[in-house]
Amino acid sequence: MSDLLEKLMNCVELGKINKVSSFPPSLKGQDGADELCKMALEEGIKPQVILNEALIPGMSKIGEKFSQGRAFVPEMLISAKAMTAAMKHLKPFFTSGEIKRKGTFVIGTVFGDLHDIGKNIVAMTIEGSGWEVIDLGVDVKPEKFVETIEKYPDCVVGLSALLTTTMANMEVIVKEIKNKYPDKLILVGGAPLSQEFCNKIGASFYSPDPQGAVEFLKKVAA
Amino acid sequence: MSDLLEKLMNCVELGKINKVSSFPPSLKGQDGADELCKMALEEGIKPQVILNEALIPGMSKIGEKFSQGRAFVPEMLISAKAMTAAMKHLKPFFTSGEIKRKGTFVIGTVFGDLHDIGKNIVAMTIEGSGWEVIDLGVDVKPEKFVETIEKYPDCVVGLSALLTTTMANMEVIVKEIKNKYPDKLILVGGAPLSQEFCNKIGASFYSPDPQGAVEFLKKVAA
Amino acid sequence: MRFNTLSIKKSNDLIFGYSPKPVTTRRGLIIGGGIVYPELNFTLPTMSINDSTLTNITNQYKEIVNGALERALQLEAPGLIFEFETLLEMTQNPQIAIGLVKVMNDVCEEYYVKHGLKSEIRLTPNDLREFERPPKQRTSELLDLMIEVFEGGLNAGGDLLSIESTGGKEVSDDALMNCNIKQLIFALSVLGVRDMKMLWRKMVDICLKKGKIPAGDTACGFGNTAMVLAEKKYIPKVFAAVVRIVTVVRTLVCIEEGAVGPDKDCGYEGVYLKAITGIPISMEGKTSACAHLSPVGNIAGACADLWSNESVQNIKLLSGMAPTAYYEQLEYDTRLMNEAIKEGSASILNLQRLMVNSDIYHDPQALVLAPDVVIQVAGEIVKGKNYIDASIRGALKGLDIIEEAVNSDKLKLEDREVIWIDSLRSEIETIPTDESKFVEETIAEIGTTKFIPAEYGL
Amino acid sequence: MRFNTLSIKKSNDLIFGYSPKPVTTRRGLIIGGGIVYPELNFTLPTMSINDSTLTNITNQYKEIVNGALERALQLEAPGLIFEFETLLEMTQNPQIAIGLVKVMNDVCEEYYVKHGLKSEIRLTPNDLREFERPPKQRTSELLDLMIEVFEGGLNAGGDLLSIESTGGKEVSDDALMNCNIKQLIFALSVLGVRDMKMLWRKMVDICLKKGKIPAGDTACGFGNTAMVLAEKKYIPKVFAAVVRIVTVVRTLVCIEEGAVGPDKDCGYEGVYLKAITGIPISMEGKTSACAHLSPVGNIAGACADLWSNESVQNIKLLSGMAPTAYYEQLEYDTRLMNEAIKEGSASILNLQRLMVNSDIYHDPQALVLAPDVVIQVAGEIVKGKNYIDASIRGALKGLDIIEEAVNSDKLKLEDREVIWIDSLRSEIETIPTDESKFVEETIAEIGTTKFIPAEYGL
Ligand code: B12
Ligand code: B12
Repeated sequence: MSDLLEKLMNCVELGKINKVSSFPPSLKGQDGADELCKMALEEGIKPQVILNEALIPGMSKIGEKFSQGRAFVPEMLISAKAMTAAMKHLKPFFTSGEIKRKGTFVIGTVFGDLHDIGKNIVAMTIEGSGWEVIDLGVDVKPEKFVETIEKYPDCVVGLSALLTTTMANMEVIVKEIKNKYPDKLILVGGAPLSQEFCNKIGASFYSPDPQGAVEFLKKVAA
Repeated sequence: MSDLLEKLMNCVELGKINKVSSFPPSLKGQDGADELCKMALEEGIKPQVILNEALIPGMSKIGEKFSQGRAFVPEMLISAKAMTAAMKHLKPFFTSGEIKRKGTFVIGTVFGDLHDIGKNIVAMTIEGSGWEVIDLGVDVKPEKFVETIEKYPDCVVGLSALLTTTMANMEVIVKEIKNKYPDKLILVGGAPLSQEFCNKIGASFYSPDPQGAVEFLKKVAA
Repeated sequence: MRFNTLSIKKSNDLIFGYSPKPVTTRRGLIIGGGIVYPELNFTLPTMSINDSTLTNITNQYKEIVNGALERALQLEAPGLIFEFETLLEMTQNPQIAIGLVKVMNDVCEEYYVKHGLKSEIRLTPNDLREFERPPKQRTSELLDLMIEVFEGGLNAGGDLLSIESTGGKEVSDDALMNCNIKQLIFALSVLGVRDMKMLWRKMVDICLKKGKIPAGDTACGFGNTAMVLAEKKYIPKVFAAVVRIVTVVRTLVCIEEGAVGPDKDCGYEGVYLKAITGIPISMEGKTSACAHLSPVGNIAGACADLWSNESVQNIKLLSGMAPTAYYEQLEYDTRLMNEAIKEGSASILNLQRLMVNSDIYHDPQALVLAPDVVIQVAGEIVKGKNYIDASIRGALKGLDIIEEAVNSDKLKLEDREVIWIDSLRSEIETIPTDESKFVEETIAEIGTTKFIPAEYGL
Repeated sequence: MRFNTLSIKKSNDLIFGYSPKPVTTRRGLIIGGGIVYPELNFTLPTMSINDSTLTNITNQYKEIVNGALERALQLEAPGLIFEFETLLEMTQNPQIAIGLVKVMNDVCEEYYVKHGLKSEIRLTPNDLREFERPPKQRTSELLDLMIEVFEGGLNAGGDLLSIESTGGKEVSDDALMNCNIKQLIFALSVLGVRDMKMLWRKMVDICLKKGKIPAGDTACGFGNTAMVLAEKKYIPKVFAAVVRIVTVVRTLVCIEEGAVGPDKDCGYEGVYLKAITGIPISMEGKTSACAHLSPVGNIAGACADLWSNESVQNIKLLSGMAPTAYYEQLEYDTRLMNEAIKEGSASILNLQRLMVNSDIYHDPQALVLAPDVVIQVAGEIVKGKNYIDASIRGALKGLDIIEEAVNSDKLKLEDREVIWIDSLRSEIETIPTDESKFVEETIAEIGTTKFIPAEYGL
């Protein structure tokens, strides 16, 4: 790997956004993801290569550390910010179609439920793994999901619920989606769920953690 | 009510089997269920009347006390013995068809399960309420239930299970019975069960205690 | 700030079972008067709440109360509290919540009349306002529904009124995930405090009118969220410990407005409130492992007047329904404390010392619940010239104590935890104690899309 | 009877955490050596056991052990025991039981190697023989399956071997329902004792050959059945208390045959065994409310070396899986005891006194677990010239103590309970201490359709 890409990957992993950002102290004054990404493009490295070999690996490193309990959420958030700073430079190439994301993931907390911390972590992790993420927020009605799927027909859907009473709402949403899109892949998660419940409501996949969802999506994209 | 029938009822409730039995101390030396039932018949009281107005009410009194936590099982058992002593005299009338039980109740603990204390209490309580009880014991396979139903086509069936793993066997038994006898009434009970589980396996009725089963059977017989 | 001295000045007086200002309920439970009572919490198993399930739901709540009271009778218990925390649909449809209070209170009354067994219902409607984003804390129509439940529920037999109010949560959620202590303090000691004043004034009024007990609030959505995230290793424990201290200042406001306790479970700021104001409190510890794991299983009981399980679904365990089993566990926990109380203060302090030492140096979140730490930190809090200052003082004092414990090798923390002590301290030191300045700074940072200043009187 | 004096002579020496003969496990847990460890018990949720569910089952057991060990690590726990009590199908198909032991032990080993966290598996195959009625205790082929599980399970990583053996249960079941104390004593101190001798000789041999620990038995099917029936008010508590004492004599036999402890949970005779023989014991109390309610929530812990939850299904609670939550509760319970141990014997006795006083006068079943009562009653038991005599002496002494407590108004019992004291006493006094005479009398009473004398060497 080019030295530049390796540095860029490190910046994403460690959350070094740009030259002026003070975090992490060890990289103070050095170039950040922002500058390094720009340079990489200027050196003629293909945007797709930058994405696949620096940005995604950087996020997946921090994601792995996180899932092993060796990194905190704020560290992951700052990595995500560094990645965003780099992505800014890649934006034109997404628009032109020169590079592509792995797919689109639509996620939301089901209606009646306001818990979104877990959902946000899942969204962030999946985004970091190279997917476009459409976050519908909390208290999301079935219609909203269906509308969004209309816009992104190839998307994979994720539902989150934290209450034993709103788990039941997942079933409603799965039904309404499957009504229109019988083959739609629907991931479900949230503390009170179980594999059994996932089977019962006819969802496609259950994972107790974001890492499981990422693994599943890897297979889908492959 | 005649004085005699009232005395007989008391003997059943208090567990006074016969003249020589020493329990309860307060009735020492007096006539018991055995003697009083014989006398009642000799006085020309109809067997059906003896059954309905002395024996069953006696048992149901102790049963009620028991279900309110005011009588112990051994007291109920001794009442059952007193009732049996009286029933001995009524036997010929059952054979001749002059009197009838309310129905036949077939009960057993499902295969894989040896817990029978609860089942025995249920059997005893239902017997005391005027039903003929066929107790198939523990670890009972589906075939055994089906065979028994063949013999007693009008029976109501009761299943007991105490293990979370043998609860599942109830479903098998219910299925096999309903296969041949789609309308068969099947009661289920046992500590780990719930109304929800009863619904799920398609049983007819769930009760957490013997009293509930007796109430249900009352309606069935009416 | 109304309180500027401590009601309990020595840590030896900060004990379980006794509070300087006991509260007597309608059926005669004296909370904080020398007996620790169980407070049983419960919720529905997986199911929907709608017309077709309402009978089932009603039966479940009835059975839960029945099951616990029957067991209480068998265990010869002195009494207990049921906390009824409404679920969303119950507050949205006040008649449901009110109907359930009535059903449960009827059972309580029956056991009281028949057997002299004393029990009460703590009514805790959920705070609906957070359903709108940004929330309209003052102008939302959802507030009317909540008030309907307060009033109707108390009429129907609730005796204690509580809530886990959520003013400021729209800011704190992100602050927690980013471990942004400045925004967290803003959420709690500016937005939270202002919302508490408005809401609790109303709640206290309603209670006074009806002769009911305005019990107290808890910053569950802040403090316990932080704790659960720390248990999952998502955020540093050091941060969660500081958050816990900052919740104190916010929740104190309900007492300033007239709440008299027992303060609610689902948070651990109660022990600070007890030290500062003298009201009795409900705490939860090991026996709330049904609801969440925690690093404060024993130490949380050190100063409890009620002892709670936070929440358990109405599902079957091998022994019977889970709420009955958990009631039994709470009863035995409190029996142990009550035996110590019978023996007198030396015995109370003996048992308390074991509870404290059990957890104190396993986690900074436990450390800040130790009675002598509480007295020190609370002493700093009451010196605050306003709520922000109080939060800053408490947080800094807490950090000092944590640092000292680390330096003296009593508290072992990973390096990636330790570095947060300094960085939190330096962040906190930049907070202006002047409210309008703090507001201005924060709005400059996060804008006003997340929260509506006017809804907090800003 | 091998034991005719007490190993622990003073009630002050009968305490939690210490036993005269500690047991050291392979990974270095010293049970009875100054730390009380949790013993986590667990079972499957509602499901069938067959080929199609085997992967699922394996995963569940793996996750249970993983979940508890992960939490133990977070709580900085000194160690724990997992009791794996096989379900019917697992013993009928030894490969299933053995496979599950291996899977679980692998996880234990991983945490031991990676983190130094010590845990062990207590293997408790269920007694299959009761599946035949009348059971063929000695000649049944089911015994071979059990032995296969003993041997294979120990090879696969089990370190402690236990069982809840059921010799005599075919007689005791009816005896319990009829409250027939003579038949109950026959079931336990004739049939039970004889079966224990035969079975435990085999089990001890297997353990010695493999360098494993023959831990102990428990009369759950007798004592806890009586307790559960008494909790439901089906039989008198006084009767259940006496049954508990009689179970001591039966279970003692496993130690005579070479079992060294920790004796099993699921019964409470352990505390007597500890007093008589000095082995460490596992006890269960309030934190086994998931498995059954009980009148001995705190007092059961007074002399525990392991502290168990008896059993909980692997179902979801709000916090996570129930076994993890229960592990956490056990951990905090034992932390409290271990803090007292760190402070020394005065502190142990202080905490023990609270545990004892909490329950002692609420129920005769609690009374007979109080350390000083245990010393008195155990002292009578060891005077017995044979097992029957020992049972009679113990039972009568227990009745005297119960009566005294009633007369002195400390123990309040309903009249319908009190009358059983006299009637049990007079029944017991008619029992011949000569075994053959007792056998003859009992066979005359109940015949030999229920049990086969030859299967007990009679
Ligand atoms: C934080 C919290 C809140 C906060 C929510 C803040 C927020 N913005 O989310 C506040 C205070 C607002 C709140 C409110 C309420 N809460 Co709340 N809350 C919690 C708490 C303490 C932590 C939840 C959490 O964030 N966990 C951390 C995250 C990271 O974990 P997670 O959500 O499980 O997500 C992970 C996985 O599940 C998975 N995942 C999640 N979603 C998805 C989706 C997919 C597709 C995949 C693959 C994976 C996945 O990945 C995530 C990362 O690892 C829990 C307690 C607990 N033990 O969990 C109670 C809890 C969930 N709440 C509870 C209750 C009752 C409520 C209220 C009803 C209280 C009330 N009466 O007002 C309200 C409900 C409001 C509503 N209608 O939603 C109960 C639920 C009980 C029940 N019956 O189900 C709990 C269990 C507390 C308790 N012990 O009683 N709560
Ligand atoms: C006594 C007992 C035994 C005795 C049984 C003696 C006997 N002859 O029945 C013995 C020792 C043999 C035993 C063995 C086992 N047991 Co067991 N046992 C118990 C215990 C302590 C009490 C059960 C009891 O009798 N209760 C009293 C009766 C009166 O109540 P009941 O059965 O619930 O019945 C009432 C109602 O349910 C209802 N009812 C019952 N049946 C029916 C039917 C109908 C139609 C109706 C309407 C109503 C109804 O009315 C009854 C009267 O009110 C329970 C603990 C507990 N908490 O319940 C464990 C328990 C049930 N056993 C358990 C286990 C694990 C076992 C074993 C597998 C242990 C082992 N590893 O060897 C074996 C299984 C053997 C087998 N395959 O069956 C577990 C079950 C766990 C699980 N996964 O489900 C329990 C819960 C213990 C525990 N806490 O772990 N056990």
